Amino acid sequence: MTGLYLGLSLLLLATIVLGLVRILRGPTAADRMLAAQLFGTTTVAILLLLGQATSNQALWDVALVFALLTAIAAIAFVRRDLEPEQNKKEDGDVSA
Amino acid sequence: MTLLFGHLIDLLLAVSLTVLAWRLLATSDLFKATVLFIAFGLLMALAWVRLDAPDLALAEAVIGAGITGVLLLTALRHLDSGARVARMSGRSGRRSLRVLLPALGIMPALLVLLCLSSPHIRSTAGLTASVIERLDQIGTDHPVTAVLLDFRAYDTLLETAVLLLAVVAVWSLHPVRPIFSPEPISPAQRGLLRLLLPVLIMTSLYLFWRGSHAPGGAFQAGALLAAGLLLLLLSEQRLPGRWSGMFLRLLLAGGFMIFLLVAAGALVGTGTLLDYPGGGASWLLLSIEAALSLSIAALLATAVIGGRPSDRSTEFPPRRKDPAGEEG
Amino acid sequence: MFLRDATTCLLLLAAASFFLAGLVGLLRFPDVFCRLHALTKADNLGLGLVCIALIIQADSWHGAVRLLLTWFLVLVSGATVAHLIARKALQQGQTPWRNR
Amino acid sequence: MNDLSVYAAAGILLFFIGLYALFFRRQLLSKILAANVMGSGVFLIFIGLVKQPGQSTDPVPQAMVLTGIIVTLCFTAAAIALAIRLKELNEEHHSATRPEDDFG
Repeated sequence: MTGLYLGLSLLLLATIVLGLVRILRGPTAADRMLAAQLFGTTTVAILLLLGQATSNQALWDVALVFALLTAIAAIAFVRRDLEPEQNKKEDGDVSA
Repeated sequence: MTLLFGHLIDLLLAVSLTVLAWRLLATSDLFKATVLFIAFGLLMALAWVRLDAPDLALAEAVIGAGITGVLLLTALRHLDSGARVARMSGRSGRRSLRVLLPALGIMPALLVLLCLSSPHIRSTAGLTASVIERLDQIGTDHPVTAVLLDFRAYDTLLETAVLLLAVVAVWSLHPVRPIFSPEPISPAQRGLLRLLLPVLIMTSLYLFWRGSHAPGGAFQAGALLAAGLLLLLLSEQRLPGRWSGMFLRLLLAGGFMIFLLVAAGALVGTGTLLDYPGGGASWLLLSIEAALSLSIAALLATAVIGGRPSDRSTEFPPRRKDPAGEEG
Repeated sequence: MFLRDATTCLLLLAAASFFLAGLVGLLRFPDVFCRLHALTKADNLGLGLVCIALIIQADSWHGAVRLLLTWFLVLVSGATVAHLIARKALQQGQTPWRNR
Repeated sequence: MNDLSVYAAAGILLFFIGLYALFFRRQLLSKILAANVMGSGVFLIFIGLVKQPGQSTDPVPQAMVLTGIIVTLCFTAAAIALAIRLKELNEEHHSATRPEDDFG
């Protein structure tokens, strides 16, 4: 069974690594943030599997903490204030 | 089979950490670099798990993947287009730095070879045995907590001082600005907050309690609380003006002050700084830990907000005025 | 005993296929709004299957409760974040993709 | 060769990648991220070399790295505050030297 747990966590890690392509390519900021969010879910699954494989209960705590905080970066992203950039563009237009 | 999968996980993690670091430092798109850095934090947490250090994995999960992301995303607004090093001394300085390039290539290659080839590099037994041997004299069962609060209490004391200094430095640079957009937040986000926050506080207490005998403890609990505070701030909740004065400052300095008091008390009582008396150690450690947790939560959250509370009558951090309201 | 292990195996294999589907969606779907489906559906279902597989193996009730709590938190966060990101993308003026 | 040495090796590479970026990148935020990456590299070397296969990790370096992770966050916050201040001062300087832009 341990082999299966480790094998599946290896597979999930590989999906994270391949998913990095989406962050690198974008094209929009929302795409990148979305990919990072997806990695959070996958990481939780890897932690649960590794915790079962090594029968180390502390890893499930780490998974729980990850589950609590997967949303925080995305929330910071959507609450981000984009005003100054727009102002700058308007200023540029005026001076041109 | 099991061993092979383990090796492959280690190899894949190590390679992807390196590639990720290279990509995130090579890009000039700062938003992309930030998101890559959040992913880097996730992989670091997994690396700590593989290295059998769940304490570090907990801290990295909260800080690397959570709080740093918020810090960088809010800072991007001010740094996005400019903020380069001035060009004046740049040219000649950079050219002379190019002399270092061969060294930057050869040194890591040599070190990596050394690290991978030599089995003797890790021949020492380490300090695990001596820590565990003395564990029953201290009021905790978890070796890492014992090291943090007893054997190397100097480090921890000075660490809290460094955190306090960092907040003082941030506060001395500029008054706080409104950090988030004025548009109304989605009701779904408010609902999520209402659901997450109680669980988050309970988890923080749980980690605090676990710290006495298993991975967890004051630092991780404090960092998790700080993340909860940031989650509140991201959802339009603010500290009222009357709390951002003396109360906030006491909270920030509290952990350091109590730790220092205990250290001084030990100096008077036993003649050695930070040498806790035998019987009361457990109780003392617990009170230090509680004060440290609250202080660390406040320190990390204020450091991320950036900027001192300006006026006693306003909220902290201040609200941005709605542009539509200004026009009308 | 054998039945328990076999069920866990099956559930984990199913979970793997969902995670792979999520990856394919993330890489191949044409725009943000489509890719959000990969986030909210495939991966959360995969995580759920992993949780159930591990609950079958769990020997204590509090371990099982922790697993369920973890899944629930990820599910709620995932759904909310998908909504928030889609909202932000619409506000920034992205138009959803249409197959012509 | 030890299976966990790969982490120490990755740590060395992270340190040097970070050092290179610290020297040659212009953007201040990139430099701050570079310092963070260098820190992570040092932590990885520290724990990767200490870990003995089959034994639990030595608590002393763990405690030191735990301290380090938290201090790194505060360092980052202070450095970002400095960078923002520097940018503000630059902008003030530019608008002071070229006043016609303000009226254009």
